[in-house]
Amino acid sequence: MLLMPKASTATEQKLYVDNISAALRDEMRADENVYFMGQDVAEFGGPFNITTGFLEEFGAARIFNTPISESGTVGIAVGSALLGRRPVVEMQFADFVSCGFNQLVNVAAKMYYRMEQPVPLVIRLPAGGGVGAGAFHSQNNEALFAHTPGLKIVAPATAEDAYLLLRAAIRDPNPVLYFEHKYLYRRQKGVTPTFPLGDTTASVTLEAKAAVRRPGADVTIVTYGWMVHRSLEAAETLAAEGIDCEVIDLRVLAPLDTQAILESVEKTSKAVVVHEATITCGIGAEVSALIAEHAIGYLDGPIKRVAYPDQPVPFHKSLEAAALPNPDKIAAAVRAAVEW
Amino acid sequence: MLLMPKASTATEQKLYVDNISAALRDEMRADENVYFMGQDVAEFGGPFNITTGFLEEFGAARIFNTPISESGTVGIAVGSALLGRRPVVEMQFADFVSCGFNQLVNVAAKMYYRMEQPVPLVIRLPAGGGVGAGAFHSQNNEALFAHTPGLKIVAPATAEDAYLLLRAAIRDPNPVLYFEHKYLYRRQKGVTPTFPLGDTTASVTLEAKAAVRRPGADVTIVTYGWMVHRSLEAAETLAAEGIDCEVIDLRVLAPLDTQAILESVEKTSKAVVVHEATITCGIGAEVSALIAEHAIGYLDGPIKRVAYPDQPVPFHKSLEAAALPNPDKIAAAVRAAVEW
Amino acid sequence: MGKAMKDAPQGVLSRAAQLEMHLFMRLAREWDLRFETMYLTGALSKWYSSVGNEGFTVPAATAIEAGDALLTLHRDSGAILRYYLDPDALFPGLLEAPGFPLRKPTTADSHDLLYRLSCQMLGKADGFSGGVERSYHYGHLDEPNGLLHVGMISHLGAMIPVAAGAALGLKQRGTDRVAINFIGDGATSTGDFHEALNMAAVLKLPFILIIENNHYAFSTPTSQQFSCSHLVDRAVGYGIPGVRVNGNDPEESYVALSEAVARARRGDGPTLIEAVVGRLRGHSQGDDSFKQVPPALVEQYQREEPIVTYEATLLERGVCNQTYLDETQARIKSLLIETIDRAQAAPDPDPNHVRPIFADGDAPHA
Amino acid sequence: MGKAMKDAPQGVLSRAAQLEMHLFMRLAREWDLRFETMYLTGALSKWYSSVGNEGFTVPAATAIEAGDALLTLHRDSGAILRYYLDPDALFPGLLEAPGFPLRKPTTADSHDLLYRLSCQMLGKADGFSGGVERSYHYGHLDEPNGLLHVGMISHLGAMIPVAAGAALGLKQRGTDRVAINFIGDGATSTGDFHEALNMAAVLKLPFILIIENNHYAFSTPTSQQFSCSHLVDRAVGYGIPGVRVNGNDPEESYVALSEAVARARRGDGPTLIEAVVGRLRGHSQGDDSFKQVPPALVEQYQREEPIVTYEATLLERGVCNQTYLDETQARIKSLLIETIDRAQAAPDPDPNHVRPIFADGDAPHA
Ligand SMILES: Cc1ncc(C[n+]2csc(CCOP(=O)(O)OP(=O)(O)O)c2C)c(N)n1
Ligand SMILES: Cc1ncc(C[n+]2csc(CCOP(=O)(O)OP(=O)(O)O)c2C)c(N)n1
Ligand SMILES: [Mg+2]
Ligand SMILES: [Mg+2]
Repeated sequence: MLLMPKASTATEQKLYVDNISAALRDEMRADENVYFMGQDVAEFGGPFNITTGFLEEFGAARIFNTPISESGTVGIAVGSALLGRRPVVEMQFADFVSCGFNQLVNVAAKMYYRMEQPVPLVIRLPAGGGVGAGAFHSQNNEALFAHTPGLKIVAPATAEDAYLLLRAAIRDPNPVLYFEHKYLYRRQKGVTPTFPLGDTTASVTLEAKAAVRRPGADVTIVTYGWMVHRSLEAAETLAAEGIDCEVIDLRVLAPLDTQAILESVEKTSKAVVVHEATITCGIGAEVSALIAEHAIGYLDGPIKRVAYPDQPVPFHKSLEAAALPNPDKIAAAVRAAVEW
Repeated sequence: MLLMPKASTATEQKLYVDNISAALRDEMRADENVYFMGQDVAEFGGPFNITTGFLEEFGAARIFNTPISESGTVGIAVGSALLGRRPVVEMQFADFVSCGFNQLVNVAAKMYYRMEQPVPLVIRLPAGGGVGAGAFHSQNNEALFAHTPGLKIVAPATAEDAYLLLRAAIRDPNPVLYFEHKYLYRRQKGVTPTFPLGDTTASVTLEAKAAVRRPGADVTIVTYGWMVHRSLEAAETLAAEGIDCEVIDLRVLAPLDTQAILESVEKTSKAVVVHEATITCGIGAEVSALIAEHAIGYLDGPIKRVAYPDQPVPFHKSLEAAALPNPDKIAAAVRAAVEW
Repeated sequence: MGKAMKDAPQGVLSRAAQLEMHLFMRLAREWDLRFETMYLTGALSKWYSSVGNEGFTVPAATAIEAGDALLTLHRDSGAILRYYLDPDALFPGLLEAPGFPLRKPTTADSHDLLYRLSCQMLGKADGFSGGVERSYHYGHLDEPNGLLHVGMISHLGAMIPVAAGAALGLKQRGTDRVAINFIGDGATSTGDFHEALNMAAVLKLPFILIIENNHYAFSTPTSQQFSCSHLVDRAVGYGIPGVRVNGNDPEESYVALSEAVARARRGDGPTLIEAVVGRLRGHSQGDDSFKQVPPALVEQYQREEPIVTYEATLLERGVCNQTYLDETQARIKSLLIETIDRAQAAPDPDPNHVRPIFADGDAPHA
Repeated sequence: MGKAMKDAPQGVLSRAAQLEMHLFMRLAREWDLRFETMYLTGALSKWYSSVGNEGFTVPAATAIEAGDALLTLHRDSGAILRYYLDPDALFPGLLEAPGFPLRKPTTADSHDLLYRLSCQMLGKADGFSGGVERSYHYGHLDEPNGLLHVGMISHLGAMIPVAAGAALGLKQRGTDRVAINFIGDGATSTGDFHEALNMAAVLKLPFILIIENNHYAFSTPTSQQFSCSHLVDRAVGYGIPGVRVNGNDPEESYVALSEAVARARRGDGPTLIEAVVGRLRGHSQGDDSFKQVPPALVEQYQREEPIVTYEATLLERGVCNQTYLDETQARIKSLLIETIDRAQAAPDPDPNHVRPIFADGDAPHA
């Protein structure tokens, strides 16, 4: 299934965060096997108010609070998914998923290979920095999961994708990690797309399908999440300098849309990879390696990476701002790639 | 400090696994702050007999069994390390470290950055496949940690390095993950090196310093662990075909010895990266990305990767053998890189 | 053949129930001894023994029925065989009457299951995991036949939340089905033990956790694992009932299990059961860990072991005679030899076939 | 100034001890209220309040001394201030006599510590973490002055094994020093709580874990967190003493803590303490979670809160008069305003300075 939004009749612009709520609500309405659990999600509606009103609509059997037990919660999700339930689990912050790590990488991820039994579950992970929240509430830990076969990973950059990717993730028969970016919650707006398959319970799976957010001829920027927007900003600056960037939003980080990446690089001959996560062994390393293996003949210049330096996220806003990738750093990398 | 062995007067060939014991024993003798804990390590000596006799020599205060509590154990190691103790923790298999993941990536790794307080601790991780042990006793999960700033990672390929790297790891003021390969335990032999700093308690830190295991002019193979030996085998085959491989053993996987990698590629213009871990977002992706960013001007051909496919390790030996990287696959990749 | 004797039974079970219980205990024992022999003769590279656990694993699986979920570890062949198999199909005429007439059995073909299970032990293509997983590390979910079996995950403790999740799934379906899960004393020290039991209690899940306390985790005695007097002492910390049973006594175990299952079916939440048994083998066959068990303890464990003691009880009670016991053992042995021999001759997995990692067949890596 | 009155004290503490205890409770309260005001006026972006915890945090830090390790969470300013500071240095002449003459105080400069702590709250360069970490997420190890303080790790529960590890480190040194650690009721559901307490019990570590049970974790009431009657019920599962105290009563808390510390110093292992207190603020200042607390409960919590009740007790006992209380509060306020104002004017961290991630300065990435 292709995940591009169908022409939607909706015109109302909704926030990224509200489209997360909407997707979850629509999926819970469409399929009664879907249930939702996490810390403080029921009466309180979660720290970002994503499930406000859900308890009233769906009742305590479909949405409930968990104790602070990330591992227990993921394990319970796996067990119920084996019986055909479709759990969606909220991590209060993406940072805390490390406490449920084993259940994801050793239990959920390997189950289908070991047992040929689907484990349809979704973990929602409010991730990312830029919000002055320090080392334990700002992490972008998606690459930790990309190295583990058996997990799918999505990371919406736009309000439309926040909706589409969550619905597709819930219908996917595999464990899917849905990385939602806190910085984008109230900064991105878009329509609520019409979900391609409507409100049926027909199964639909995620297929890696990167989106070209800006077509361009001179250089390919491969990115995802918040950095899509910072890359687009950099592309505007560069356009004024006569450098025409193609900006690719990966959307699905595992499995990667290798074809989309290679096609663009074959066209532009230049590649810059951008992400907010720390650089070493990040998704960017994989993208870079794919290009270096499969498109080297087209490549004319270094594959630059712009990413967070290898350090925890500092609390003070000025320290964090200095460390974060930004349009200036991206533009500088693009210039270096082009001028090579 | 350079980690190459000093000319040793020893001539007796010892097994890789015995050099692990020897390093641990020598370090416990040299520094009484060093203590050792893990499951079944005391009376029993561990499943690989690495600490047989230690209880008698060092007593129950220096070596003791833990309950099956990987997270608790790593956390306790961190707390005592903050007070200047030098804990060495044995994971019974590297696979189980996922249960102590949060304590490593969020507690140990970030402590120095957050508190400027050293956390000198070592985790020993019996890793790797080839021994018919299936999905939960064969993992090569080093890359999970390489993406987390603040952790050092070493992976000895030779019996000499098994000794040297463990002693250096114990003296390092940072958390170090020591990946020892089960397949090499009784298959690799070498002398027990003279430790450069002798039996003093002077601190000595690990410095990334890759070793050239085979100098060559035509193509660079970057690898580590078991695959060093399979790469050397491939190099022999290729030599007969007139292809002269340089084989680089990384030894320290974090932080990487970028210089050694780049220098070799600048000489050979061809690169193949080999590891046993699954391919996506592995250490090989990072090596590849480093070359593609910093040595592209010297590169003449694709950077090939030979690694485990993205799947868990199957139990049956024939299934596992089919999935493992081997000299044939490595040689084929080298030929493809050279013939490009 | 030597029919069982006719007197009225003593003990809590009917005569027929005692004989059915015994049949599966003996079946489990012979199953194990067969693979042990194969290990000793080099036909098998590794073996984890269930010998000594039959006294509670068989009753536990007897206390549940088709549609309930079973989650096992590495010493629970007794529960698996009991859960899967129909005694009349395998041993026609052996049991005079159904021992548990109200119990709804699973309905898959017993001969086929026993063959596939044998293949699974041997890593063969016809095993439940197709050779991808070792011995008890597999799952077999066949809902139409009432089979909901999830085998072990190596990471100790990790099974427990998964089992609690199965219980949640059953509860959410609106049935009165339950999930039972076995774990060793060793796994009680894991964080997952705590998180799962606590959540199961808060969510009032139909879940029974059975700790098989055999006094050792690998080489480590329980004195180095925990400081509470008994592991059931932990139940109070979760606000759930904790019951300690003599795991060598199948009838005591059955009563405790049945009560826990009934409680779970009523919607009253989980129960923690500690089954205390002896350690009769090393951690895995042939490793040195058994040397950590003092000889006096080994002797005691052997004296108390469930098969010998239950057979003595049955004889003493006059439930059956020695001839019946001998013939039962002989019939079991010949069935197992035949089935396992067939499995040994079965094809190995095809090394060129790669199992997908995603349920929708998505390719992991280009 | 209004000197405290002279009559013989009631209660378990000497008159001087009661006044010293009160001084730190009031100091902690004013500290909090000052930052709360700054939050309300927009001078601070976030604030986690310790208001209501002074009744056990101050006694807990009073029960330990220089060289003992303190591991705090986000509501333990009372313990930090008490552990760090010398009352006579900050408020010369206020206390007539030392309240705890046998207690060995830490020896770093109190004015400097208070200033750096203020900077830490505000993310300034002079804070203990140099702006790298938020408020209580820092550590301050200054062994020569007897300070072994590790501040919070966000991941709830993760502190507990680290604290047990500090206790192990102290034990391995051969001293009789102890480690105390605070955690919320919420963290009792984490695997680390279980693994750490169990290991601390088995290893007989000099470790005291204090659960601050304020009935809520963020928005979630304890009824949705666990099903046992009281959290101390878990102690029996670890084979260690569990003591439940009224956390609003500093004297009851002090007695329990002192006994636990003495036990730990004797080598008799850990103690679990549950301090029951009210919830007087939302999870973080200004979030909506406080709405989950029913108004009747809020009223009850306010009635029972430790400062008001202890001051009433002191007056009732005649330990001091209202004038003393007023003047004490005034002196504290002016010291805090002066110090925190100075911190606010202090320089921000230099964005061009990057802290190393490795203790030996190894560069992480080329
Ligand atoms: C998380 C984890 N850590 C370590 C191991 C290694 N290991 C396998 S079995 C075992 C001992 C298990 O003891 P117990 O739970 O008592 O079961 P028993 O074998 O006695 O039945 C250990 C330590 C593991 N499987 N999982
Ligand atoms: C492992 C983990 N999961 C989730 C969170 C998010 N979180 C922060 S504080 C909190 C509630 C803590 O409640 P409690 O322990 O009772 O402390 P209190 O704030 O009531 O003092 C939660 C869920 C966290 N910090 N760590
Ligand atoms: Mg055991
Ligand atoms: Mg609380």
